[in-house]
Amino acid sequence: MTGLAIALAPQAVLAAGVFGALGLGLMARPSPMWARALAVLAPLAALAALRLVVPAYLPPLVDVDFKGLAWQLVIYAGALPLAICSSGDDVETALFLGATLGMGLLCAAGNLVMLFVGLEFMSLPAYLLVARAGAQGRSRRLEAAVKYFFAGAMAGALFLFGLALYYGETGRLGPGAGALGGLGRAGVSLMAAAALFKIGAVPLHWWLPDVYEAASPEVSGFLSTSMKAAAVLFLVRLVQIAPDPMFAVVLPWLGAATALYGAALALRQKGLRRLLAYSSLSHAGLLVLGVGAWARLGGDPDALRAILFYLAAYALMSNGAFLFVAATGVQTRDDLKGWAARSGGTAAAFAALLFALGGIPPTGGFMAKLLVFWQSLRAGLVWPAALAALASIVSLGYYLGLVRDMYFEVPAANCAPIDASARARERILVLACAVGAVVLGLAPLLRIRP
Amino acid sequence: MSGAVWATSGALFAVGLATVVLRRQMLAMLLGVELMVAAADLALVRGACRFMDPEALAAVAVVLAVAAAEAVVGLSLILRVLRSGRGLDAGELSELRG
Amino acid sequence: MNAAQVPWAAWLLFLAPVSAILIGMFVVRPLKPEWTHLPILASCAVVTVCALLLLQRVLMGGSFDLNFYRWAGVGSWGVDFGLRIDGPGVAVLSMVAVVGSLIHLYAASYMEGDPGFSRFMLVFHLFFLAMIGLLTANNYVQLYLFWELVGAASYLLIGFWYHKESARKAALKAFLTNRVGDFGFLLAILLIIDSFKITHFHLLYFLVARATAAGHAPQFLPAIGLLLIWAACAKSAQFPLYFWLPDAMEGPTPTSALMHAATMVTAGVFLLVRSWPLIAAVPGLPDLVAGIGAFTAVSSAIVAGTRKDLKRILAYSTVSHLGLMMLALGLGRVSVAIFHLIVHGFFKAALFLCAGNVGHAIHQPTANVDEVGGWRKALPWTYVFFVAASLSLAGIFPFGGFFSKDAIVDAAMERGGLFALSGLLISAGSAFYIFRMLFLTFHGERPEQKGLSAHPHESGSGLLAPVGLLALGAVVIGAARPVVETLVAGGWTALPVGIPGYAQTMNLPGSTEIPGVALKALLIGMGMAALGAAAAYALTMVDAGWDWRWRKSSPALERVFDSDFGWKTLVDWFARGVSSLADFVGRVLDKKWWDGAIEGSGRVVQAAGSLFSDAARGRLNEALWWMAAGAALLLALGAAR
Amino acid sequence: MSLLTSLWAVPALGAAACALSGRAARWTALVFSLAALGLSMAALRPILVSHGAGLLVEGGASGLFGISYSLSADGLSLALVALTAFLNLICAFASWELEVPAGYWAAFQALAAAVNGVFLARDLFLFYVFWEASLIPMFFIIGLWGSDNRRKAALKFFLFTFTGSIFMLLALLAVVIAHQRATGVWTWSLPELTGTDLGAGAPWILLALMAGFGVKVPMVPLHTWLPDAHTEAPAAGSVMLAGVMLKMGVYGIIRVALPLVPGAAAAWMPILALLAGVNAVYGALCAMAQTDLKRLIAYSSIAHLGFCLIGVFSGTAQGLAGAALLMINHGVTTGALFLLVGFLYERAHRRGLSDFGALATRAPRMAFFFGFSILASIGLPGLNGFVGEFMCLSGAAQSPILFGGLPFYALIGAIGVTLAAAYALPAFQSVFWAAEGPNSVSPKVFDLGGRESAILWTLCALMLWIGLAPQPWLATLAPSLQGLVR
Repeated sequence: MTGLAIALAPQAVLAAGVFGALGLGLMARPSPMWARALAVLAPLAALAALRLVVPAYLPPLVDVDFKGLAWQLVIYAGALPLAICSSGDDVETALFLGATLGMGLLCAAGNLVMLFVGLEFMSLPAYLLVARAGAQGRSRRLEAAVKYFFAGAMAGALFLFGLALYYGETGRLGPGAGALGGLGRAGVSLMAAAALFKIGAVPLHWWLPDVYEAASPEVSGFLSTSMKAAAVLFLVRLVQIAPDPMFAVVLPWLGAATALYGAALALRQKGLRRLLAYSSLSHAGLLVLGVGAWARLGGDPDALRAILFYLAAYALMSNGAFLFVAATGVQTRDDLKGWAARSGGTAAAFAALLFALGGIPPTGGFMAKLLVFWQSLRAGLVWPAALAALASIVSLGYYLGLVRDMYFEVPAANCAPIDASARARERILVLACAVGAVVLGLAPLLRIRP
Repeated sequence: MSGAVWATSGALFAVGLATVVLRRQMLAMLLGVELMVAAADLALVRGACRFMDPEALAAVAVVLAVAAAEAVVGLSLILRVLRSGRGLDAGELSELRG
Repeated sequence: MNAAQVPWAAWLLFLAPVSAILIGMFVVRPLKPEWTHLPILASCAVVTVCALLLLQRVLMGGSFDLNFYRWAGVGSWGVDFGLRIDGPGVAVLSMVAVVGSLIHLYAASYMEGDPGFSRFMLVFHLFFLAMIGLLTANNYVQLYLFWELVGAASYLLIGFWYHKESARKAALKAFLTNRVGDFGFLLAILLIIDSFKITHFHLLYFLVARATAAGHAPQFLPAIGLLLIWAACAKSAQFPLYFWLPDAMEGPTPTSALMHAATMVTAGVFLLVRSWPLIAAVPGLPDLVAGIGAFTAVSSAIVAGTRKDLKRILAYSTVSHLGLMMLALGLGRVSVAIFHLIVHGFFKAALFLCAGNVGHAIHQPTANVDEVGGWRKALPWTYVFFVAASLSLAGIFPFGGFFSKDAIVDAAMERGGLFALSGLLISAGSAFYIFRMLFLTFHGERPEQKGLSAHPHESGSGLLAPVGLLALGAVVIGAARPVVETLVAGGWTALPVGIPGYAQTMNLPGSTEIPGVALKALLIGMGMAALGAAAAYALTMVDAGWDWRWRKSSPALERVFDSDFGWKTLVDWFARGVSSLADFVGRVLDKKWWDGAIEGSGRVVQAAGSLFSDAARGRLNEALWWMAAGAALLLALGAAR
Repeated sequence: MSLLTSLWAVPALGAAACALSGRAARWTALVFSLAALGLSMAALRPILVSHGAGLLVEGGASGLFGISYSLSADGLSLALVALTAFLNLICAFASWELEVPAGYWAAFQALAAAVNGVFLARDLFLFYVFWEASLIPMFFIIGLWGSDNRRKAALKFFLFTFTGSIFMLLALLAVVIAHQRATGVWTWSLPELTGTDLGAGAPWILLALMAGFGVKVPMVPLHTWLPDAHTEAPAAGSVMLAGVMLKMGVYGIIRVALPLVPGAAAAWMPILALLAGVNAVYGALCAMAQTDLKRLIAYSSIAHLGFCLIGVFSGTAQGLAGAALLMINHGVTTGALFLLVGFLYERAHRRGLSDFGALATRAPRMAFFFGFSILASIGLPGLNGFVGEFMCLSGAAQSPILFGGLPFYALIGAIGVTLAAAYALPAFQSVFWAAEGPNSVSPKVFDLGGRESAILWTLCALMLWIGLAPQPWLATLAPSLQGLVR
């Protein structure tokens, strides 16, 4: 029992956090200060607990290895910005910690059932979080939550049916099933569909733009970083448990297609949040390409390190970008015109983040893209890499477009001056993310090991 | 005899899928999802019997619990939409587009 | 022979003009622009003295060729700059120095009061320096450097009165035509480097001589020869590329006199003299040079007879005489060509300055044949000098021109055939147009009788003195024949070369003796000249109206002469073709098609983006349908494997 | 901080200092530019003493994935670093009286830092990071302080170069991977990577590398960003863009592309040399068709770089030395021309050829400097333009790479030289000599001030010095190109 407690220490801490938040709800006048403290403390404690964890394989459900630990690190770090900016409502805190706990469980999943439990455990609170969190746009958030719910539920169902088919043929719920027949491979495909839905790969991506656009920016940040990391791990675990040559062939092309699709659509968007959503879609494509390369290289640890570095860099960039929207309340690209003249500090931070998202060298974004391209070329995926390169060129169209709007345009005549003190927390976080994104670019020289 | 179980669960899954995709009424769609999950459970139980594997049965139990939780969340969302006065028709929910 | 032993005169030859220009530009021009000509005239005097000293030194066998410093080179290969003072170089240098200094003197008073006076004098002297450099260069690259500098100076001087549209056009035409010629020159240098790996004149002579002696001349030698001839044709205004010279008369008269009569245009002939061993080594080329010379001389002599503007007549006359020099060179008479070059320098400069005085008399840059007439009394001195120079040009016995022209006609007669015929035609033609100009300007009806009001007055002494000296020179220069003969002969052979490994001398192709007065040639030449003069007298004095009547009766004929037998229209057509090609490439091909296509690709991606985003209508059922379709697709892919 | 690192670190610090120093930014920029020039001279001295033979190597601390922070410098790269420092100083003086925010000065310093980094990088990762980093300051220089449709030009500039260089990145990755497959070692250091056997992929890698560098040079099909970027950039921006950034492309070809894929390069050399010849003639023809003065000079840069490439692809020692010298010359000559057009634009806010007229009478000094620079640009012997072009063409003439048995590129190059006068002089005439048109802005133009004349005098003196005595310059540049001689 103690082995299990040690192995799942971070998850346990989060679970305590959830119960604490619910307990707060029972009090007569729950003060928001407590809820906010709990929201911040729980992930921090989980991060601290991570150091205690000793990798252990406790069949059949739990398998905590170095990969799982690293992923948990990225997920909990990605959750911090939402924790810091949480509105202090105890239900929201409970939902947020619940979702984070779900992701934690996913990282420790040993077999397919545990994967499914983790998947659902992180998704359900997320649907409600999308519906509830945020100040304005209630009806839009509700609509997004419903769409998110039904898509998620269908994906869950697909996963289950795939699991059933897989179990029907191999009789195993965990790894080690050997070569698969027709039925087993069909099952694996369905399960892969669920994973790709969660990441947001092209045919299964419809929910992503609406959810990211409607949800409050902090939540979108959380979804686009921690949730995406968990989804990628879900796919990685799936490939590990049920290795199938189909992954190595389909995933790279699917990833390149998603990257191109996301970039092409983001180019057209007028709304800033929807633009960031499609850009997140494009980055998801690159991640899928990375996983494809990893699968083709037969699970090479270097390739995995590339994917993890990408997720770490993306956590900083995407959170930073969405927090900028939260901090400044900018809705469309036209509001952004001449922003540098109105508030230099945030403009510079956002510009740095945009350069990072575009993958322009001195930033972490470039390093991440370089590693993914490196691994895909190593895996011989020349054409998917070229398509992904084309996608990042197209993506520059809107990243630089935003920088151009901010710096080269003249602010609209009737705009109100911006008071620098409003939403101080978000501003500081945006600056922190920007600095982090740039410093990560020098990772190889400063010997930062992902 | 075992082919029949496969056929029913496959049919059940297809019906569920059709309901979710074609029906515009949200409650029906929720029902469809539950049908798909039930079909998967059926197949799992059948597999468990064939392999005499208690772990699969435990899995079915877990799945049932999760499906229940899912239904709760789904219903609460649908009620919230209903109370906000937009009816049960999924077609109404198209404010977010592009 | 090292740098220390180089005579101080050679150093001063360059030092004086350079310091004069620097002083003039940085010291005198800011303080007192009107005095810019003082340091320059001083430098002219110094240069003349040095030139004559070097002449005297070379006459006594003191010619030398020395490399001073490595200009540019990598590893073993390199181009060195140095000095070559030898016979032909010093002969032409002396003429250039004397004629140039006199024209500088004339320019100082002619250009007085012109707002751009100091700019004119500075560029004028820069040209003078470039000409000196050209004549004393010891390798092709250095020659090319001064060759282009001379072209640039002529551009600035032709376009001196840049407010005149015609001057601007003429300057650009002159520079671009020279540039086309320099295209050939540059290509020739590149081929020389490719074949011989060196550009030094004397070493090249050795290599060519050895190669032709051994029978395996390098593959590109004919091409090099042709390209050098092409370059000479551009600079010395020969047939294909001569059309820029008549328009170059837009520049002030001193420019026309110095550059487009005496010195710059002879640079082409000088280049052929310098590369004569290379050209003579190729069998067909000397005849080609002679052919071009003869054809140009005859055709431009005819056209000169029909021009109305005084300076244009002299311009075509210059083209004709340059043709003569080419003819002499082509026939193998190198020293005769150089001698005629020197003689021509004197009498043509004198004629130009007289034309300048005539124009000055009526306060115009140049004069038209209809606006002048009967000014024998009004401009007595100009008339006397004009007559002396014209007689020298026409090749009448005692005057200088006769000796060089006679030698050429003699060589032509000796060669016989077409060359003989062209020799005769040129003698007659040149006499005709110069006497026609003489009679129309100084004899016949005065402008008042023709209903025009003109009251010419004789120019001041500042303008007349230089013309007088030049006219005197034109008359007596014939005596300098033996000096030129020894110079050219000596220069070719007895040349101690300062470069290790090539000490011995060698005799070079082409005869260097200038024949004395051959009676036969005397009679024929004088006869044709007399014939030409008589015809001129008949058509201008006896039948006064002839000059304008034939233009009225057959305008088509006049158009033929105006367009130089159609050649000018052909050139304009070519120029328009190149600029329209550039317009097409620049505007249509590059901007509209290619740039448009690239910017278009950006729009294509945006269109694709909007196509997809319109498809996303946000309805839930559609989304789920797509999800199911996606899952089915994955299923199919998975199963297919 | 060792010498080579300081060469790019000092301008980088300068950028930060200028950004923080608000109103006194121009003085900070001046101090840092002078420091950078001094440092580059100090670094160049040992190379000069040993006639260009030396090679300074620095750093080598290896980081992750085989990436190491290592710099190296020889005659060519230090000459280009010195050129960058010199032009940066000139730009500082030229834009002294402009009312511009501190960001302007910071951007120029950052640009100098990034460009120096490219010239000094020995590690391909470092090379690529500096290569792309140099885009950001120039993007802001064009976008913030350019003229009317600067936004499109800035975006087009960035996207064009980024497209080229991302395919270059894929090529570099392919080489690194091939090297690892052969030797089992991850390394990005250039000397170790040269000579890896790339097998069948070599032509594709060469194509991708040439795409990346070709956009920067620019080689003709990839050049359409240049006229827009030059026309819209501020005067000092165009000077730095033309003077230094175009040379990054050629430097990349000499230092990275040719050594990395020697086999494919040798096979494709005739085609590349032909493309270089097309560059020279195409640029000249387009220049003849322009009506905007700055656009004309931009196209003339394409023609000049065409000669440079003819020299590089000739594979002979003279050609390569000529190409290196032409890079320096082009920086000086085109820098002077862009400064003059910038001064004209400051006075009259117009760049059209027909907008001016008869400026020779109103601004004689400007006419003199413009005439002098135009003559140097069209390659009048005695000035610096001719030396570079002559060496490149003589290299091409002696080149073993023949096209149907003939040194064909020498012919194309000579045509290019001839066409140069056909676009440059008509432009000079229509601005300075032609009569003023009806809506000409000549009255607004007043002659050059003392500061401006001083800058242009130094540039003209440099042009004359290199024109008459180029040998010391060639001696420093030639040895560092020995590797490419065939």
